[in-house]
Amino acid sequence: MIFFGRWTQITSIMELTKTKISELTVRFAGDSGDGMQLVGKKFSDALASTGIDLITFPDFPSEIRAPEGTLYGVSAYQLRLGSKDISTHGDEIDLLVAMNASSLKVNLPNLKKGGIIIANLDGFDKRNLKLAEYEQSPIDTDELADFKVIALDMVGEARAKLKEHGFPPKTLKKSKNFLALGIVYWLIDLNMSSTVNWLEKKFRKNEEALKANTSVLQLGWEYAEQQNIVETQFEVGNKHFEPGNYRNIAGNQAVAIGLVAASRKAELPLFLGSYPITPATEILQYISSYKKYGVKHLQAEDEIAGITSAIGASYGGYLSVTTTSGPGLSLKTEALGLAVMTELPLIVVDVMRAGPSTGMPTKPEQSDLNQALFGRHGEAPMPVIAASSPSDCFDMTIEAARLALKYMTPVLLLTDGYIGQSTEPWKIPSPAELPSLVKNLEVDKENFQPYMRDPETLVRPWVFPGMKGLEHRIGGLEKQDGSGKVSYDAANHQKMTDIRQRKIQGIQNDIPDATVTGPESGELLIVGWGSTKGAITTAMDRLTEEGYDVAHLHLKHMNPFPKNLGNVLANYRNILLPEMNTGQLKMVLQAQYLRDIIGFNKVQGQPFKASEIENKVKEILVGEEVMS
Amino acid sequence: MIFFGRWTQITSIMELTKTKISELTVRFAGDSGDGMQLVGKKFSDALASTGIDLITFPDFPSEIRAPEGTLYGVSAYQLRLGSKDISTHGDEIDLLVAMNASSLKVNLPNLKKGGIIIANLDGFDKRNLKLAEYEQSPIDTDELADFKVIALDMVGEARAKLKEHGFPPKTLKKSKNFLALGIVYWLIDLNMSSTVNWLEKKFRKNEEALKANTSVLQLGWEYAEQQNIVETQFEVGNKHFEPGNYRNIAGNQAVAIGLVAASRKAELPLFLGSYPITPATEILQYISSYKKYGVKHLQAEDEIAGITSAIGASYGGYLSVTTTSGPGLSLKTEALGLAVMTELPLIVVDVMRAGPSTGMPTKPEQSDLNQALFGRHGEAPMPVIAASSPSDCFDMTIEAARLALKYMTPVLLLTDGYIGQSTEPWKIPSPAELPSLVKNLEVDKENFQPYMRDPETLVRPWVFPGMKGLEHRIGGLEKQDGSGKVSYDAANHQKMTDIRQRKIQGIQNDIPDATVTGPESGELLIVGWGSTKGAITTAMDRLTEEGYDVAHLHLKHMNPFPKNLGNVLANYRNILLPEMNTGQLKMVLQAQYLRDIIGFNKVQGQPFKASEIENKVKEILVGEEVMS
Amino acid sequence: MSTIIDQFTQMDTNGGSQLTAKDFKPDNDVRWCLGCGAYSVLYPVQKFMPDLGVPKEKIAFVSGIGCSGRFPYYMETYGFHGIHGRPIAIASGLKVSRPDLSVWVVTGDGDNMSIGGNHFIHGCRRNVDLNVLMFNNEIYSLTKGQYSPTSKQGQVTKTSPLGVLETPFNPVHMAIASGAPFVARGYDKDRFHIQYLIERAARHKGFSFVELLTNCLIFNDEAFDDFTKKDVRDDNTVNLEHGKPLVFGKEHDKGIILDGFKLKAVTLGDEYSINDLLVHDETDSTLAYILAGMDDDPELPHPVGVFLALDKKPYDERVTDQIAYAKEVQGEGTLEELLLGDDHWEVN
Amino acid sequence: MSTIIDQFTQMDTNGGSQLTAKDFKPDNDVRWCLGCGAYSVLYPVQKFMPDLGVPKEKIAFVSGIGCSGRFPYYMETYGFHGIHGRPIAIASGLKVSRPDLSVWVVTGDGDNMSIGGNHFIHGCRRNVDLNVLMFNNEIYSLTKGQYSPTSKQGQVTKTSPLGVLETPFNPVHMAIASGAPFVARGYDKDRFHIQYLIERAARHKGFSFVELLTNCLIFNDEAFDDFTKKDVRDDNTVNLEHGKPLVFGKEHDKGIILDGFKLKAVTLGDEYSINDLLVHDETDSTLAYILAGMDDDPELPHPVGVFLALDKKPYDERVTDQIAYAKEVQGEGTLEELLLGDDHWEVN
Ligand SMILES: Cc1ncc(C[n+]2csc(CCOP(=O)(O)OP(=O)(O)O)c2C)c(N)n1
Ligand SMILES: Cc1ncc(C[n+]2csc(CCOP(=O)(O)OP(=O)(O)O)c2C)c(N)n1
Ligand code: SF4
Ligand code: SF4
Ligand SMILES: [Mg+2]
Ligand SMILES: [Mg+2]
Repeated sequence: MIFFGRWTQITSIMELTKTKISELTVRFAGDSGDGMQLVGKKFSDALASTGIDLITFPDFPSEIRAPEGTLYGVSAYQLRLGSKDISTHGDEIDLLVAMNASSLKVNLPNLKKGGIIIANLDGFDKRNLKLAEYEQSPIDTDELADFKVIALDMVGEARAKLKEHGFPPKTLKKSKNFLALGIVYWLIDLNMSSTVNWLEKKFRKNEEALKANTSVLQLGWEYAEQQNIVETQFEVGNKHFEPGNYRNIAGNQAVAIGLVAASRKAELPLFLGSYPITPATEILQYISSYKKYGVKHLQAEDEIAGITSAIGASYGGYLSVTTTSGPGLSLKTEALGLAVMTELPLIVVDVMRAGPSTGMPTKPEQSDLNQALFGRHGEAPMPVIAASSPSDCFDMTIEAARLALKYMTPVLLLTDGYIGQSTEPWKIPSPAELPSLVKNLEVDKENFQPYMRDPETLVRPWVFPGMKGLEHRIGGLEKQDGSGKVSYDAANHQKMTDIRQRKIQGIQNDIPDATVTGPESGELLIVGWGSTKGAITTAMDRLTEEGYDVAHLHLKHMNPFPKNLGNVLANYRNILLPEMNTGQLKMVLQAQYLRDIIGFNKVQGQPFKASEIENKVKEILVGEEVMS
Repeated sequence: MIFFGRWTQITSIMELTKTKISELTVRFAGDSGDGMQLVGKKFSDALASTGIDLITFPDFPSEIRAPEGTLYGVSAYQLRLGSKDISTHGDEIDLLVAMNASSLKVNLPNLKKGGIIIANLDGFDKRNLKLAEYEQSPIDTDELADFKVIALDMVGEARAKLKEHGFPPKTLKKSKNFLALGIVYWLIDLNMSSTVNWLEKKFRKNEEALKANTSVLQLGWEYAEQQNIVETQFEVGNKHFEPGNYRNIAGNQAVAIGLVAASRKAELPLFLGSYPITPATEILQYISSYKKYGVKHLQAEDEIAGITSAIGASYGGYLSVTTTSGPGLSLKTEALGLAVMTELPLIVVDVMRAGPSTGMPTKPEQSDLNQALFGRHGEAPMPVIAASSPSDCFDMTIEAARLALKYMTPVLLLTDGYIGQSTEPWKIPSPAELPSLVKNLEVDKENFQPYMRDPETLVRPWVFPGMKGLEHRIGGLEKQDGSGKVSYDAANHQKMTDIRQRKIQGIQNDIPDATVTGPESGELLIVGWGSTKGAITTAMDRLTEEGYDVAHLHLKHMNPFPKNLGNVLANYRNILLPEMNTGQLKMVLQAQYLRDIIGFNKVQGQPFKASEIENKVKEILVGEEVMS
Repeated sequence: MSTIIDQFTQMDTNGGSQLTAKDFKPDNDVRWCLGCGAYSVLYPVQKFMPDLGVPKEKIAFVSGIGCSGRFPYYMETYGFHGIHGRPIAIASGLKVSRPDLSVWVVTGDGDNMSIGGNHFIHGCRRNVDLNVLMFNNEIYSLTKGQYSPTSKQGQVTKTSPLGVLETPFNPVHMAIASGAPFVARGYDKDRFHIQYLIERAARHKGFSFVELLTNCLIFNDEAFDDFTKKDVRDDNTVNLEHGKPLVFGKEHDKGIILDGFKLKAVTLGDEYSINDLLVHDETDSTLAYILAGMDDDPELPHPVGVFLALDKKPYDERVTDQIAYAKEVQGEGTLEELLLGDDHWEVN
Repeated sequence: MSTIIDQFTQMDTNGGSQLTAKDFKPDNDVRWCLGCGAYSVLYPVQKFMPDLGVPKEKIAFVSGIGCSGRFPYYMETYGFHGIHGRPIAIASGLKVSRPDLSVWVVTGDGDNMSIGGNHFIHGCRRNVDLNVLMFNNEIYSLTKGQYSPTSKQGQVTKTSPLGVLETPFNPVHMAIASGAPFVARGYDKDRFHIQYLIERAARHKGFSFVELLTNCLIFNDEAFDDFTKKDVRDDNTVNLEHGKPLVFGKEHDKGIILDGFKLKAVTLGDEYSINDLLVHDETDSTLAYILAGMDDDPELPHPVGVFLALDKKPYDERVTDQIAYAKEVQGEGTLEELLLGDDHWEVN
């Protein structure tokens, strides 16, 4: 019944042995109330801190607390762990924890043949089976014949155990997730101390809860050990991490930290004007907890007040930010034009979700690129950049701040719900390593004009209230070159339009060239942007291993593009562009470089699987479709 | 001093003669309070009703009533008239009425060498000269040596005249514009009766005012005649107009009338939800005066309520509309996504003005095309069409309604401040000639599902409250194919995204092929869209006359494009695309057809001049720059 | 103008009187958390619907985004789940175009008072005949627990870890000041009263605003317990009833008197009798405003019931009237006439 | 944290006391129509500025779009001409980030009460220390004459050829109900009084809302003549003065009394003496609300002056305080600490 796809060594039966694995995909699934997010998070912290690489992917239902046991109420936490570089949360599941029938049903299609199921029998009673639309328990049929099933009544087991300690039974239901976690720990023979430490911290003031939880966790381990649930434990080697400090980080948190870091490096105070919206809300929440860092934030009445208050703070000399997701970005478009016209620094973070309209708020997509590039009335160019992984959100946030401050412009940073909520280990930079950020605060007071410009960068000075003798008026009307006075002059409007465009285009000179992983020319170049990086990288690894002639270019700057981009594209016969949209970047690249690009478009509210990209490449290169 | 550029015949000096002309550009310019818009309008009505073709272009200052005499306070009304097809309001002025020094100064650069100036001396007094920043009166210097100047003290002349009739002097200032008009009438020897009729209607209840105004008008004529101000009157031949009823119409009015016409032809009531904004407000104003036609409108609290109330009315079964300009369109983008998702018919009219941000509200531009095509979060495709002349606004409004109703989709109609406010004679269709409009009201009640679709067009039925037994829920969340229930299913989202896109793309099969004026293949194709049509047409006429190998294709459907567009483009070696933006259509065409296109971009808040296009074409074809 | 709408909607429609609450329940699950205060509005609404006397195809529920926004999915009528903050605007377009419908709005404290604040105040002022049910749980629930414009000053939420800095809106004050002709308030723990308020709102012609205090047990549990729980309710709320004195208390032994324009709670007995008490008048908007102010005074009970019910012609009717007037005075407009305009000429 | 802002703004700044009104006039033309009511606000503001005692580089005027929106161009201070409806939001960001500035908002009845309505009510509630001057001409002027949310019912405008169907907002009611701590009203024909109100608003800490009735002679001429013209003014307005009885009339022979919570106009003489009159109390928001209601009663004069002036800690100060508190309790946060977080580990 057990088939270990990629595992390197299987020892003899009967005796407990260890199987070295380089990668494993684990998914904890259950009801919203089953605490799957918590155990997933604790497990990944434990893994990471012992030097195992990983990517996590929390996957909630859209309901706050959907009725227990329903198919749509399943909440899951997936992670891929390994001893080598992990860049996606995994296509297929190796190990599934299923706390009830619905969670099994929903996740079974993604379970690898031969994978392990840890099932909580308690969640397969009549009611649960009915809600999951099972006629009969799949555990009793041969539906799961292809898998290794470890089924136990977690509540019953825990009850027995806790009774020994004399604990009241009400602590039971709540701790069954830790029993499951204990089993998983045993399966990969991982030290549980980090989780125990955490429990100790959390229940510092509640000894009973502490004991209950730790003993249930312990029980899971023991149960697995004593029942001999599998013949072989997994052994995950450590990845070689460079020396340094690490933490697990999600993209939304990385943005929040990045903002503070940028403000410190720029020696500017930070202001966030924002309105909650899934999946960007967490950034606002993190920032609102940063009071001790001196950060100011305004939870605005709506997205328009979010961005306009940020513009006000930028006018006041703050590093200013607004954060949102699709529908909110739509509402901010008018004000973005104001930021363009007044040439004030502003960071706009869009954590993209599946659209159109309300769409599927909890699901990721890359379909706001058009909006970011073109979604403003009039000619209103601004830099657009995108982050490609949870930790890259930190770097790109600093890049957004760098561009905004240096070029006196709003900058749009695109991330998405996938990297916003996924986590990965991040090598924490020391403050000193971070780049200093340039600001345009020096003015020639004698000849001061609000729209005087640096002849090279075309950037105007940042002059804010309080600066003596430099009083002036700015606003959304077209302004006279230099003086900044209102002007309806035809030639002036042309000039200012050109300047605004050239200023942004000129940023080409200040961003890194596009670089390619893989051969510098050849059959096929995969161009990616944003959160597809993980899947493309994993696919690339496999393809390269298999000897395919493929290269990968991952764009971080979508406006302007790196200067050498056209030349790089010219080096490949085919260009493949996987996007979680219907071809938005494809259109822009085609327009700019007049190259025919093969779009690979997935609009399902789900990240790409590495295998999908792998197969697509093979299809192009071999010219025949390969089954996934 | 007089040089008649294009005039065909000059008769002997000393005796009053007539010069036949085929085209003439007249500009009335003065203070906002000088009534230039009024005389311009009356003059053009008189011209048109006697069978002379024309295009008018009102050109106000942005101030409501700027201080008298200032340069920025000049208000003008320009028109080009002729005995042949007139398609622009004229590049250079042949005849300038200048009521004060500022109006002369501002307009002189556009006056043709040899042109005529009718100057009101009263407006060249010390104060006026100073405000116009003249050291000395230009009438007394040789600054105007290249022109024919007819200078008179209009107030003084009028005073003398009115005294004869015994009128009080306070009527004076207000009627000097009619004196100027009388002179112009004489110059082209045009019957003043239509203006006299209008005065009679207007002053039905005020005999004194009537007499004063008519006699001042008369005075202008007499003055011109008696003073022998020029040796030769102009004679404008009539254009051959097809038989029928005609009126002068501005684009904004044509949209308003078009909406009512569409609603009548669709047998649907009409609802407009709108918020005032220059230069779109007039549509709202016209509609609000159509109560007797049963039209409902809601002047909303903001643009968002404008569009969402229209969506509500569309859900209720009305032909629904919202009208706006750039900043308002930005505010409507979120709700546009809702209309896409709910697949409800909706017309959105954007009368484009110069951006970004508040920009130059009274000036036209074509820079909202990007926004129209791409300015929504998520994948939210919708048809985008554009009107090319004042009267075409009527046709394209009906086209917008046709597409919206037939395809259950929001449709964006782009016009701009130029064609919105310009007028031209329009052959009025009879109601019977207008196309009937298809609606999707028939449903199979037995198998009803809100998102069931016509297998060909992929259109869902329009089912509104009140229809018995068809109760259902719709909204902005992604919906299950067919049932329309909320769905987060991955495959379903892909399917629905594809359907929404294919539905819009399928409109290609239902719009006319792109047709070309001029040779069907060759050196150069000018592609235009929107209000550039007039200038391109005029340029084409001249170029063709001069023997250049040029063709013209004017796009009305920007999404989807006509099916044959790619093929047509392929027939020409060069493609020139003049746009009043930095190259928005160019980008889309390049992306779609991978053709390198020569952009010709004017972002000055001013329409193209025919001569600019003419010269650009020559530059490309001859390879050398031609002076304009 | 009799239109296609009449043709499609006036076929075999009959009254709704034979219907029962069950007819208004669609066959899909309700996806609110078990125990959510929202159920306490849903059930009374479903129960009341048959009494409304309107066939169900003539009823439309329009909502915004939030937990409350799911409401239309739970009603077997026409339903429109709009975008965040805009349900009143959408519903206004619907009702102005279709005065024949019974149009309901379901919104939340965030949806209606934060992002939708402008449509709310203009809705009150414009007075389109809508029935607006605002689920006030003093929190953004769907986005998992940020403070809303009705959250209390000092409240700790996910975006106010050290406490909210703003003072909350008083929704009843806002509605009255903005011109709403009908304003009421109920709370989830008294469904019977909610059903009464819903009926009143439905019967009132014009914009009816009902604030419903609904507990969110996940993100702001027990927000209203101090005055809505069974044991404290009678002492801590006062029910406003038109023409009746303001009595409250478990033993009906307390009341509200008016001292100038100030309210005071008194104990009935020697000093004060029932005749001294303030008598509620639903038609007085100043009084309604004063009464709503009790919320801010810890000495006074929280007012619930119908604050205001003014006779005021709804906007949608005015629109219809103005059209009729125009037709009468100017004559019914024909398309031909409109096309020709005043200044046309003929070419032969 | 002392920031770069301090470094750039605290250089050689001195008080503004030596300045005169002229110092606040920039060298460009004022482009309002001659005779526009807006001048009647501009001049008093320019006049008052030197007395404010704030150096002009520390003063910022933020406006929206409308005729009124041009105001900042006419002040030789910092100025920001924002987008339509958003000046309060922009100014809030400015003031929260820069409490050292004196921040003014200039807006119109359309800008503030139509498209900007949500920011207005939230501005009142949030109580950022702004001075908001709303030019109410009961019309959209810049767009040439459409009705606004303060236009009168029945008013004929370009978009209401048969009369406006809505009832107008009472801006003072809205401000009070939304929580504004300072609310006042003046009119263009009394510039002296306007200057007083501006001074009061400026001195008040927190959100100060001043409604200014400004005549638009082009699109809504004489809108306020029936109570602001010299000859009728005394009889048709009553000036609210804290602690003083409400006397009005050319001969100071009339007054306002309170009957329960109703206001009545009486003639002083045998029946009523000055001692019977209602005495204004700026610190009572219920009273302020009642007084603002006089507008709706044709028997009563229109109230002008300071309706409300409550002591309420502004939001911007609360933000500063909360940050100080967090630093005190949690310690000043370093970037290193933030980067490391709670759960980091080291690899050697
Ligand atoms: C334009 C936009 N902004 C933000 C959101 C995110 N959002 C959805 S519901 C909500 C708040 C809901 O609060 P409330 O109206 O009180 O409803 P509740 O969930 O408490 O019933 C927010 C901020 C959104 N969907 N759309
Ligand atoms: C987003 C947007 N919508 C509409 C407009 C057009 N607009 C400019 S000013 C204005 C109304 C101004 O009215 P009010 O605030 O009363 O100012 P007033 O001109 O009367 O001083 C409108 C509708 C705009 N500039 N921007
Ligand atoms: S989260 Fe709160 S408001 Fe939402 S359904 Fe659950 S209990 Fe109700
Ligand atoms: S139009 Fe009216 S509000 Fe505008 S400047 Fe002129 S008078 Fe003033
Ligand atoms: Mg809520
Ligand atoms: Mg106004």
